[in-house]
Amino acid sequence: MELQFTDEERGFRAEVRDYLRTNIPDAIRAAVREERPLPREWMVEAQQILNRAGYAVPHWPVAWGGRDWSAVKRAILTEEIDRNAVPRPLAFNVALVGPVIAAFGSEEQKRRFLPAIANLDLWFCQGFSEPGAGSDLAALKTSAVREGDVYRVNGQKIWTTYAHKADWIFCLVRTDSSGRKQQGISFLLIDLATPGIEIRLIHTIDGYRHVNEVFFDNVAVPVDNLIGEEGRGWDYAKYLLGQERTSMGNVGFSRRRLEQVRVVASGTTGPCGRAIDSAAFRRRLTQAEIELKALEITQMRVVAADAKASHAPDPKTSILKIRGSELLQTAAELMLDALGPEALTGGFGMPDETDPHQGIDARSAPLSAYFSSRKFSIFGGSNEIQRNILAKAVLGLGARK
Amino acid sequence: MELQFTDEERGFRAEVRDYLRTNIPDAIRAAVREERPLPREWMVEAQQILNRAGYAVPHWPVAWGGRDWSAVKRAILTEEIDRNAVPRPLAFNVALVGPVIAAFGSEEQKRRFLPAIANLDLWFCQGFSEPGAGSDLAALKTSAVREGDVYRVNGQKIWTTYAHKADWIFCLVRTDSSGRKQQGISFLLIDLATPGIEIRLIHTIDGYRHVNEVFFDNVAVPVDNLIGEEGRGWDYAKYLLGQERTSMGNVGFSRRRLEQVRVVASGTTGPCGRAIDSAAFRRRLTQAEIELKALEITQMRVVAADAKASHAPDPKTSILKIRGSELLQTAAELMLDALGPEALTGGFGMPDETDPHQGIDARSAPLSAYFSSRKFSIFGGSNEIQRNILAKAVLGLGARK
Amino acid sequence: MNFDLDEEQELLRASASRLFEDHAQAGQDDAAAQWRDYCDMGLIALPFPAAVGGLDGGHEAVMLVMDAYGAALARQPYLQPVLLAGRVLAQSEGELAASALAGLLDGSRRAALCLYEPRGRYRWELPQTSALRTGEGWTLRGEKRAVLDADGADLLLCPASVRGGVALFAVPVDAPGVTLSTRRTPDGRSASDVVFADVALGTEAMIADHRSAGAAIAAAVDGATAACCAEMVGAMDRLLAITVDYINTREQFGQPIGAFQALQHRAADMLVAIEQARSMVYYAVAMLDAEPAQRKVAVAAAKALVNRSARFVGTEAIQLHGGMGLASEYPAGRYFQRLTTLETMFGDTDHLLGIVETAGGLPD
Amino acid sequence: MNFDLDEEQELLRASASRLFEDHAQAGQDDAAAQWRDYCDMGLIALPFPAAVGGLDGGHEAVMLVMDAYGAALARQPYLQPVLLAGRVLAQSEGELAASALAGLLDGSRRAALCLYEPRGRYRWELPQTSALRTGEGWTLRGEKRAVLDADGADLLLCPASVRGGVALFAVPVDAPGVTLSTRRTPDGRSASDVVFADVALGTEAMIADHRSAGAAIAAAVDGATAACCAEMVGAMDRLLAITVDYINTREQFGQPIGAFQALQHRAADMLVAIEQARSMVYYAVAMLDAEPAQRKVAVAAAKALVNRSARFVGTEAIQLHGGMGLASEYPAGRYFQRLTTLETMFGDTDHLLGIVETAGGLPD
Repeated sequence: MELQFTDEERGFRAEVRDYLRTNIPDAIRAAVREERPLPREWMVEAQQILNRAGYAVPHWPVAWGGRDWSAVKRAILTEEIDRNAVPRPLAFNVALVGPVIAAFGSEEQKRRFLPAIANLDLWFCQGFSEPGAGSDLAALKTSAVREGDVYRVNGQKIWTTYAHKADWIFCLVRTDSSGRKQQGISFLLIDLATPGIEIRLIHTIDGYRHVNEVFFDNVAVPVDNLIGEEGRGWDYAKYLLGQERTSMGNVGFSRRRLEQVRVVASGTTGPCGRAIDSAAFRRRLTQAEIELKALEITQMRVVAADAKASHAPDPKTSILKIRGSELLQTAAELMLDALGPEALTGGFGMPDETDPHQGIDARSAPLSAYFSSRKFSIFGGSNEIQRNILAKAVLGLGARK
Repeated sequence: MELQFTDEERGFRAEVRDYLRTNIPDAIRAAVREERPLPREWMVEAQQILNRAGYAVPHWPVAWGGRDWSAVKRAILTEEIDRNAVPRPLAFNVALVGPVIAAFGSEEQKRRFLPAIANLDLWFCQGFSEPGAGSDLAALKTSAVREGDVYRVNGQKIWTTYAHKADWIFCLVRTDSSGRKQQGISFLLIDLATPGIEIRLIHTIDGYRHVNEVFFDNVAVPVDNLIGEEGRGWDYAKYLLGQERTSMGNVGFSRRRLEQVRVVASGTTGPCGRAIDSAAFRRRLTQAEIELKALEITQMRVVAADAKASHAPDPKTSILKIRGSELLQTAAELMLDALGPEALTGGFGMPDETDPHQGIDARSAPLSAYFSSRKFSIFGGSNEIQRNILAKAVLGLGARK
Repeated sequence: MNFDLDEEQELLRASASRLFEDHAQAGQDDAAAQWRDYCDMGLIALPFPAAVGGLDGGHEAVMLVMDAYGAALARQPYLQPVLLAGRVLAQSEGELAASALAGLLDGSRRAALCLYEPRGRYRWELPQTSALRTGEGWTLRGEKRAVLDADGADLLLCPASVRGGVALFAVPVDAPGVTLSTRRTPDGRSASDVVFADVALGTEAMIADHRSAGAAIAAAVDGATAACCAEMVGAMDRLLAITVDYINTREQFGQPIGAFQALQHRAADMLVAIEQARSMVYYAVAMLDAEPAQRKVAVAAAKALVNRSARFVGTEAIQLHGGMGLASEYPAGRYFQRLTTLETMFGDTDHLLGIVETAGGLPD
Repeated sequence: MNFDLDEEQELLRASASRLFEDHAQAGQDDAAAQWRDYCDMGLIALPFPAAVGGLDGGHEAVMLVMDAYGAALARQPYLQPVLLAGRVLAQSEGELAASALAGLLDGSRRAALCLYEPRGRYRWELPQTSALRTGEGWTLRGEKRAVLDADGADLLLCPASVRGGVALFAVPVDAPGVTLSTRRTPDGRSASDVVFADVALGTEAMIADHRSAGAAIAAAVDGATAACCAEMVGAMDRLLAITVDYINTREQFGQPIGAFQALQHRAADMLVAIEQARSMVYYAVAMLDAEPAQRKVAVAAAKALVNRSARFVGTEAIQLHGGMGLASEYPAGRYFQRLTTLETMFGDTDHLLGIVETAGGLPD
């Protein structure tokens, strides 16, 4: 047992922190800190700076830019990226489609896509969810029918984050509907510039514009864009969902938020004192900080166990998802409560993300962030699904008779 | 609308309070307040004092001692009984078996039992639960087979409160097992002095001795003791469970407990201040007090609506059961926390209930009361069952397809 | 006690509800026409005494209207012009207040009460904004924050420190030195930060002096807080109904998700939270005529519980809706936004519990 | 970081676990024989330095033992004689302390540290109990409350106020003027109230003076608190396993109740609470060698979270068991009693969070 971080791990953390603070432009970090939506160029710039240092895809095969770092070190890396308000490497690229291409793609596909994905030269979004299939992913209906050298794709995806910024989308599509619903699903890469694709923004309650519906009307996709074998898309999706869990707990993100809460709550002096002077507020903040400390260690336990395990995801990862999302939500609530009535005129939503320099004060983000925080327990496998996993896979609680 | 208590209702409350404080011996009220188990004589004495004033069975038919009071007044009565640390009229007698006999018994049975039940000259306990049938009451197995003028009863009841103090037990027994499980159940009164009955105490985690197992080995019960018709016991049980809901929220009981918490928490001055000086403790107490105020009004709303409704129980009663039990549990937790480490040597359990004068100090009850409080969300229809009722009967949430 | 509506109350509730629902159906707001409807139906005159042209509706009537308002997610300002500013005007003196009130009652004018200040959280009783006596009248200087629905108002009612305490000043919104900076709240109201930069006012601008202003504002705030609670319960009620409909319809893994027991139990807990909140609205309304100290504590206790219920019900409703709950085209999210906005008004849970604790608990 | 046990640790855990489980199986306690077993297996010597005859086991080893102890619901005093009194003795000076420690290590003697006082809650740092210098030594006067496992001890270790601070006195339990009043705790330990009525002591009775006593006690208390957390996690772990078994077996309405999703989700939340608690045990143990101020805060934070988890897991386990959870013959209730008892030791949640807040938060 080694219940503390080792000297090497501490050294790595310091090195990462130093690199991030030195190399990522302050304007970008300020925008992240203030919850402003970043323009595409800034996200690309940040990822390229990370990629230069090997920080974008350390978990990939070494041949494609990966580093042979321990899972604990990779977790430290993500924590520092989040904590220092650096935009994470685009998850759809580096954590999702990249590893699938590396594992199941052809050599040609790897050469074509992987370096571009790592460097965010190509921006991918994810086409999994459909209107009728949320957590029940396998119920998807978007079809791809082979016609010579192309698939004809028809259907609709929903909740597609950043589709409006992306170049490509990776999709689960149904190539066969004769068998069990998990069968007959294929994994397809689609260039969003292909005719027949329409992207519609979904307005969300946080006032941001980040998710979309994507409609496919007879879209022609070259069969070369099929990853792996036809009909095995479900396996690839499961592989993908089992990838890189060093950040499921969002520990660095919550820490940054809670630190901000402490700053805001300690700063709003006035005739009735600061929020931090309220014992009840302070207690809630303290409890959140303690819960976060526990989560940090739970995260490291899962990560360290993962490193030894086979590729099957550790079902205890669900603990990270549940507590991690709850903590982000708690942090957002605390921020709202720290501000009191002034939250209302602090502004809401970010209508103009084309102007990243648009000045907003410290009161701007909290209402949007509060509404936005609800998504953490819904997307990426809702907390209900996570509890099902814990009950069944970890505790062995019985199926219905 | 009349959102306040009327002058008449306030007057009634004052009258009840005055009667209770004047007539119920202080020793009895002190024992209740300190959570000491009462000897049988004291419970009988208290009920007879209540009965003299018409306070034991006001909800019964006037012919049998009932008063024609509004449901709101009856709720006030129970609240004052609880709040003033007066033992409630024995529920098994006055709220359960009494109304069933009054509604479905023969004239002979009414004459024989009702006055004795009201005056606690006869003490009834309830034989419903069985080892294999907790919340799924209809799964009961205790059988009663007709042999001439008697039923032969065999089987086992469990969680029978006060069986060791009781004279009689009213049981649901299976007289026919051919049909649906709700059918073939009959309602039988059984003299506990009958040969073949064995009562075993169940030791519970609160250290008290109050629940039992009751075993029936070929017990001969005169058919005269059958209430109503054979095979209709399930209907009678449902009728019984729909009776007198003026006290489901246990408002007076929680109020007394919370008042005690405030006293204890305010009294333990010492080098590190009183529990009440902790802002966090005070906040929990305040929240409980507010929740109780809401429950008091919710209770009155259910009671007032009940008065107009038919005999079907208002499913919203489940709200009272859920919040009422939670509040009693919260009060018990607060008391434990108010005492700190001293709770441990305050004593635990009441080994000798034959000596009601046994002195115990203010620290005595809390640990036992804390453990005991868990039962409120389990017995009398667990809170899970109550949530099922709310979901299905009130919200109309769908059954499984 | 009796919780049944009498005939008149039933009628009021039904007609108010129909009006709000019709407005909601109508889609695009025609604010002027809707406000005229409020006026025609007597909703504006409802809480005011007959002596000034009101309908003497009483607290219960206001509660019923606000419950319907919340259920329909109504949009026209009401809390501010009628229950806050209006009630303060009715308690004030002089020609300025009387004409503003008359203008409110005939639907032609609105005022807005400015309660909060920078870093002052929910305390309005000790304003940093001050009014200095000048030869001709007063000079008003200070800042107010998050003033509800100030952008449709022509008159701002501003509590300010004067020698001896707090007095109340009526300031035309277009007076030199007054600057409004307005944002939409997430639920579609407006909230304004207001700067009073040495605004010169005549003597008539002081519509309540330091002896009466505090009590008048406190009464209006407590009444509006109770009304706000009623609105929240109306909104929660409807949000639960929407949620129940959704989970009874939406299928996953081959059955409606409302058949899953875990979801059923959570919906049941939402119901419990709402009914407890409703009880506290009754309590607050019943206490509105109690003496001011008790009234304040009762109302604070009510909103503390209603706030907690709203946060629970709101977040659970969104969770049970899944992704759909986050889409602002879908009603659930809008109810959640409304509830969140109302939570921040008149005190958050922490502030309100503090009021109850300072008083040593609830009045018996 | 590395959370794997090495070979030695695996061995220790397995053998301690086997011992505790065997004892639990044996039913009727033979306290003396079981204590001898603890001694023979080296559990008593485990935490002490080799210099005094200990095994230098380290904090992690103690954690593993306590986890197994909690899981098996072991009954022999360990926290008090070994981790509290024992550790304080090891930090003390003089013949009295040395012989008591030697007696502990050979299994023949036990001491008990008296921490709390009437109305003093969890603060032991400022005792009202005082020791006055006399010609021949000291007169000790005061009361201590809820002293754990004092009834098997022959020596009481009593912190008392002296000029300059707090010193520690060793008092034979049969010294004139010492009175114990002992009760069983719900989980079968003992807790005693102790009165020191002008107990006359020799100079050698002061085994740590005002310069060293506070630090020695604080170190022992923090170590014992972390160990207590480990015991709680062991107990919670087993309680969840018992609960899962129960609901997978118990049938109602025609299926095992563990098939009901609402119950599954609650069991899942119990698991989350336990794993978070386990992480905090690791944290506390890792911080036991930090400087005292940080150690204290880390341990307090750990127990605050473990306490909350224990209350949640304990009450949920009983609820999921229904009536069976209340029967003390059935194991679930006994684990709940154990967890409740441990919750009240070394600080309840409120007290512990206060420590963290006073320090301005967790060390980074």
